[in-house]
Amino acid sequence: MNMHDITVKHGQELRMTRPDDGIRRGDPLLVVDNISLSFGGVKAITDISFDILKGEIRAIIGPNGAGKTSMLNVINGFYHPQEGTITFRGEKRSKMRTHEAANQGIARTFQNIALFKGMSVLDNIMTGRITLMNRNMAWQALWRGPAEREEIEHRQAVEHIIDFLEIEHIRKTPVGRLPYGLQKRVELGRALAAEPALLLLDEPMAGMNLEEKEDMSRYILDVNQQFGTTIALIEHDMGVVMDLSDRVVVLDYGRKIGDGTPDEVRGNQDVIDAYLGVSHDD
Amino acid sequence: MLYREAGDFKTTYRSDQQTFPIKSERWLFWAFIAFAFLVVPFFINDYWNKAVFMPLLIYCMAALGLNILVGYAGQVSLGTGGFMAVGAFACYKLMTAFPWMDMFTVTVLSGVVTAGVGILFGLPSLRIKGFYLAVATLAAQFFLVWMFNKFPWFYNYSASGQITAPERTIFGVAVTGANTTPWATYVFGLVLVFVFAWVARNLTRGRIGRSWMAIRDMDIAAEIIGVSPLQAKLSAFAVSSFYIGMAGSMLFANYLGAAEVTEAFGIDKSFLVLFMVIIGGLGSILGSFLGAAFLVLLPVLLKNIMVDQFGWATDLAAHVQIMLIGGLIIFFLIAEPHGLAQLWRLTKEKLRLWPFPY
Amino acid sequence: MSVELLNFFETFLNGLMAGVMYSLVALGFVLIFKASGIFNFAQGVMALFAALTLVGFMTGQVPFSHLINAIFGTELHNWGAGLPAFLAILLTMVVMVALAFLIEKLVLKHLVNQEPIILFMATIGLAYFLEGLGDLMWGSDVKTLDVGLPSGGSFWWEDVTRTWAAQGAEYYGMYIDLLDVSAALIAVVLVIALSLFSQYTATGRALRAVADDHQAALSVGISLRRIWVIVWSIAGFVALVAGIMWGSKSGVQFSLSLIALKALPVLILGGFTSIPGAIVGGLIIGVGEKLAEAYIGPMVGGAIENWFAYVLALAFLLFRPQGLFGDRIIERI
Amino acid sequence: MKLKKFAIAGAIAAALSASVSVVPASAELVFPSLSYRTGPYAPNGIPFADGYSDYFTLINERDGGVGGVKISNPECETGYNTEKGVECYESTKGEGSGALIYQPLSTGITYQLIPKVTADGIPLHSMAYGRTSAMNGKVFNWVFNYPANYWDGATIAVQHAKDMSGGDLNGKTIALVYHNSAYGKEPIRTLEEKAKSEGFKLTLIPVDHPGQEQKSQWLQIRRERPDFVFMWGWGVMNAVAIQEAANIRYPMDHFIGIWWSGAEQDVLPAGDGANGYKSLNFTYVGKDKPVFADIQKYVVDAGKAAGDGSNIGTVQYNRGMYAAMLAVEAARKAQEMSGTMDINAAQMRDGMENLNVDAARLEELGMAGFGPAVSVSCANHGGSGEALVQQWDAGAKQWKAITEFMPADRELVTRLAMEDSEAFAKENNITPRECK
Repeated sequence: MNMHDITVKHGQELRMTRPDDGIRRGDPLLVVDNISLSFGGVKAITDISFDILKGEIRAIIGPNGAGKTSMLNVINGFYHPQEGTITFRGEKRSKMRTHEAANQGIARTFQNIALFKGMSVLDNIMTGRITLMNRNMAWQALWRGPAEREEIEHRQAVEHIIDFLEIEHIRKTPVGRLPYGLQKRVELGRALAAEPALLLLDEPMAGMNLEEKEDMSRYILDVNQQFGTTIALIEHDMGVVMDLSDRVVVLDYGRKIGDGTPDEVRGNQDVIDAYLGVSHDD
Repeated sequence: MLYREAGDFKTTYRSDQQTFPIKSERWLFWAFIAFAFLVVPFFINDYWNKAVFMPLLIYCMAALGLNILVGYAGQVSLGTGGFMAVGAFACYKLMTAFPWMDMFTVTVLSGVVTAGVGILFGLPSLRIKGFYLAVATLAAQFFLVWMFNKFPWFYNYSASGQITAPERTIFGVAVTGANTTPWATYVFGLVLVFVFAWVARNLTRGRIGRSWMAIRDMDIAAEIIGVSPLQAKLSAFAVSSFYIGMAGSMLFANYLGAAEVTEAFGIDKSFLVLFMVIIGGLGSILGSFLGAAFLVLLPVLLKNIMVDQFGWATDLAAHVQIMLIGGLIIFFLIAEPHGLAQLWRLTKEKLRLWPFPY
Repeated sequence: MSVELLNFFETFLNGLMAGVMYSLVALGFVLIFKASGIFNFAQGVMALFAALTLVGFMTGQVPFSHLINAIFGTELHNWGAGLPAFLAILLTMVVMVALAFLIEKLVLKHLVNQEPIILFMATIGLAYFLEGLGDLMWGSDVKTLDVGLPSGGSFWWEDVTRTWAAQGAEYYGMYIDLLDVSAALIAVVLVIALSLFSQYTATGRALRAVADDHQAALSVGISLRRIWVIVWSIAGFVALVAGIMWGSKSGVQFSLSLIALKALPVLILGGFTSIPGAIVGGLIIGVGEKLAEAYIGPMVGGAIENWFAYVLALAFLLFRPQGLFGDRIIERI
Repeated sequence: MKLKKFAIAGAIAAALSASVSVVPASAELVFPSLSYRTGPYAPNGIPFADGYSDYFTLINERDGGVGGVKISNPECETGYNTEKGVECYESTKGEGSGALIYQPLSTGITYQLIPKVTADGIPLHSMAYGRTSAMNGKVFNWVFNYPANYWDGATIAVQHAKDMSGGDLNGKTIALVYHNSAYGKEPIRTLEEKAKSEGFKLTLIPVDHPGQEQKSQWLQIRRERPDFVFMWGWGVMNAVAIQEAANIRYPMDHFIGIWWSGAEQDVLPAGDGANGYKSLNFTYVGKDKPVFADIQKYVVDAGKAAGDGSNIGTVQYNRGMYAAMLAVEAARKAQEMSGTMDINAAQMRDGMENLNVDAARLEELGMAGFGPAVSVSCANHGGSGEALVQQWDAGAKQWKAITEFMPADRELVTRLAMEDSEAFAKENNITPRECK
């Protein structure tokens, strides 16, 4: 199937944020308050607090094992912290199931790509819109009518993302066959498809070459600027982090050791020590 | 020559999403359907109906159902025989309790009952995965068979413990009982399989299908992006059991006419349908049909060749036949591990390039 | 002790014994799964095939006689003399090793790195094939198998336990089948031999390395294909042992291949990857189903053993989804 | 590529249709054999099929057929599987001038075929198996189950136990070990009735399919020490039960199996322990009858035997022969009644309904005492309901008949059968026919 033959209908503007939730740009979207998390006695996160403001790019950095991914897992409800609270969009979160965070508007990508290997790029990204689709099984079984209309409507939104990420040519390729860099891009597409209020990116540039990193940085900035999506990202590449993010929180051994603008963090002695320590290990 | 897509442009998403995107393939499909609906019923006789078409249709239905569970949702189940038994007994109870009910309704309701039972036995899947789940579903298999055997209410307290399908008609034509005509049962089965294959295709291409496949491919990631494992897994169990229940109902009412639970719905049924799904191709509607065709038609074909054409002793033929089937399964797996459907897809790709393969 | 209590112990004891018989079958599954991640559906048929071959050697049957006679019109049936049991067992082992070699050469070699379900399917093909082959080679009549193992209830144990009953109670003593006792002893020897083998031989260590980490084992130069042949040979041997024990009881016939169904709940309970799991799982299933049949069975009409074993295993799984001794499943993202 | 595909499809279609191609009707008596020489029950199926086939071969070779018309005996492998049985039925029913009689050999296939043969008008003979109430010929016009049925068997076993207990079963206990399926549950109703009238206590002990593990059941028997154990088993269950009974040293002569639990294959695996085990049978065992000399001469020595000759004279082989003999006699009767040699299925049925094989006729056939005298009528499709008790001699590896053919409690059996068949007739809107 030659995908070039498809003409995309730009019928409708892409909405990239959910209907207004009353939080103004610059106000806290998510507040993490005194979070502690441990696994059978081993503390992964100790007493961490920070916030993410609407519209910003917030980076979480730290050496290996600092608890960054655990922090993301707490934010999107995969881990349940023993202590502390999380307030998202002004609502304090009680213990919830993993998939509920997605319904609240938190989407993410993963450190080790977690795409659905048996599905095509298009289907993977469409899956990202699962929380936005709601035709019930009876309509789905019939297809003609509401289910098909819904499908086409969402397909249009997804095609915008495909355009945006410049992956038109691989639309129908099973993701398992794609190179690493493209898989990362598809994963970003899947997260974007959910039209998230908060986008969590776990090392979006890990394992990429320079060119791919530049592309990815561009996409992240574009998402943030064009659609106003709030982004929290974990990244190892300090250069990238400092260029991209508005504010940075630094973790080490599960504790927060720094928080502020890139420049402030760069000057923080604890951070320098932590990173020097790491460079010794390396 | 066939399979050309040059000039076959897609200008809408709708046309891009259709089942057979290539025009010639669409033609082939409709020609095949027309043949099945308009030609076969006029030439079908008892033998073709009972030995070929009815088992084929019934196992297609069962394989479709199991493929939804195993192939799309990734939950391996060995309870198929038990679920078919639920369908059969539900059908029997409905037929005898509501003699006025038409067979389409009975069959679909049997599927609904089975779906309920399926959800119940699907609950462990929320915690148990992979082969562990497969073996756990055997608990359903053994328990259900035991239950239908144990409680006489299920077989209306008959002395024999057998259930026999009374005659029921659709538009005045008998589709169950001894006095059916081959074409009637065939068309009845064909309509059901055709409609529900289409439904299966619809379910698997939209939101629900994607949530099943997401759970199959990476359950944690699926959950994080918003798929509820509870809903996805249980809906897969429900839909799958619905199909399998209808297959069980058809097996009992339209094909065998009488059944005894230990014999007709034993563990070998569970395995047989699973083999069909894997051989045909996991996660493929076409694969369900190919797998069922392979395991229903091949034995009949081999038997006819060896016994009737070559005049071999029946036991010799049976032994060679089972060896050949085993050998062919291995051969196909080595040739194409992803099943007959994938083999067909690859063949199509080659055909598309033919006669210039490079 | 009261008779009721003694009866309870008797049921318990016989449950343990039945459990050992299940474990013998389950062991074969575990060995292959551990070393290659293959769920070998053909294990039951392998037990049948091994037992058929053993009886064939012992009674001096001509293999494929039916086929040969059909083609050439001959009247071949028997060599005229059988072999003593131990020689026949050795020869059967040779056949099983050859079989393992062929399986590797013709099947597994071509399916390296495939998904588990594909390999599982291949073993189903294998099961079909062996089922036909066994019948074709040795015929499908029931064969009596007697390798000289004792059988029947033990008088000694009956006499000993009779004295345990309370004064004046009518008690016949406790029942235990000598064949089961031998099976238990053989199982013990088998497990000890297997663990010695994996501890103290180079091949055994290689096996463990492969079980721990395929990639790492390959990178240090262990030949996966050789390992597979060895593992399948050992599984063939275990199948032979299981075939002998079960065949001594019921005669060697087609139904022997169905013992695999008895091993499945044992497997899920014990975990697919653990040899001690197979033993302990077997014992739990054996005891559980016998007690259930004896004490719950009468309330619901009996014959609940088959499904009860699965339900019991399922109940354990709900608490430990990887089985009692299985490798812990760690979910990370 | 495409051509090749069409060629393959064509070949498939040709091969599939080959089995239904119409052969010009020739004067032949078509007695299909739905045998099961593979699968879990093959050990029983092989000798039966051999016996069935060998007797027909004998009739063809020695007598030139029945009334000069040769018998054709197309065999079809069912593997004891209901679905394959359906395929076999459909593929053989049109063979030659049409099948005259079916002997489906499995309960499942029998039940499946009962409505089928009734619609197609082909007689079905489920010889001592299948649906017991089919003995009511008024409801089941096309189905026959002579010479005896399961309920007959149950009453005969009770009678034997009574004879062994000095004519009184009051206060005795009888345990029924049965295959937990419709087949195994057959005798329960009858035995319950008998328990009431004879005053014994009945214990039910089900064994789940396939029955390789029966420890619980035999521990229970060992504890409760019932005076008699009856068994309705099949396949591997029989061998294991007999082994376990020997293991717990149950007195084997108090252990009585139905006729499907009493073949050599069932007792041999238990070795000496099986000595003294009893089972019912409705045929003679052994090869000490004139007919076997003929079989040796015309069939085996002529190289036309179905098997290798080793199972001649065994329980299942003789049973197969007996079934074949009954079919041949019915065909003879049908030819006599209709005045034509080339009979059709309806005439065959009339022949079966007027079948009368008495001791004298058996003597003529060289089969004196081979089975009970059978007489069938329009109303009674179940024969006389007689069976004998045989006992296993492990030393000689032989079954020995220890009683004459004993009558069943036909009063009770008929009453129960009438109830069941009338319920069936009602459920299926069948009006019982009148019998003169």
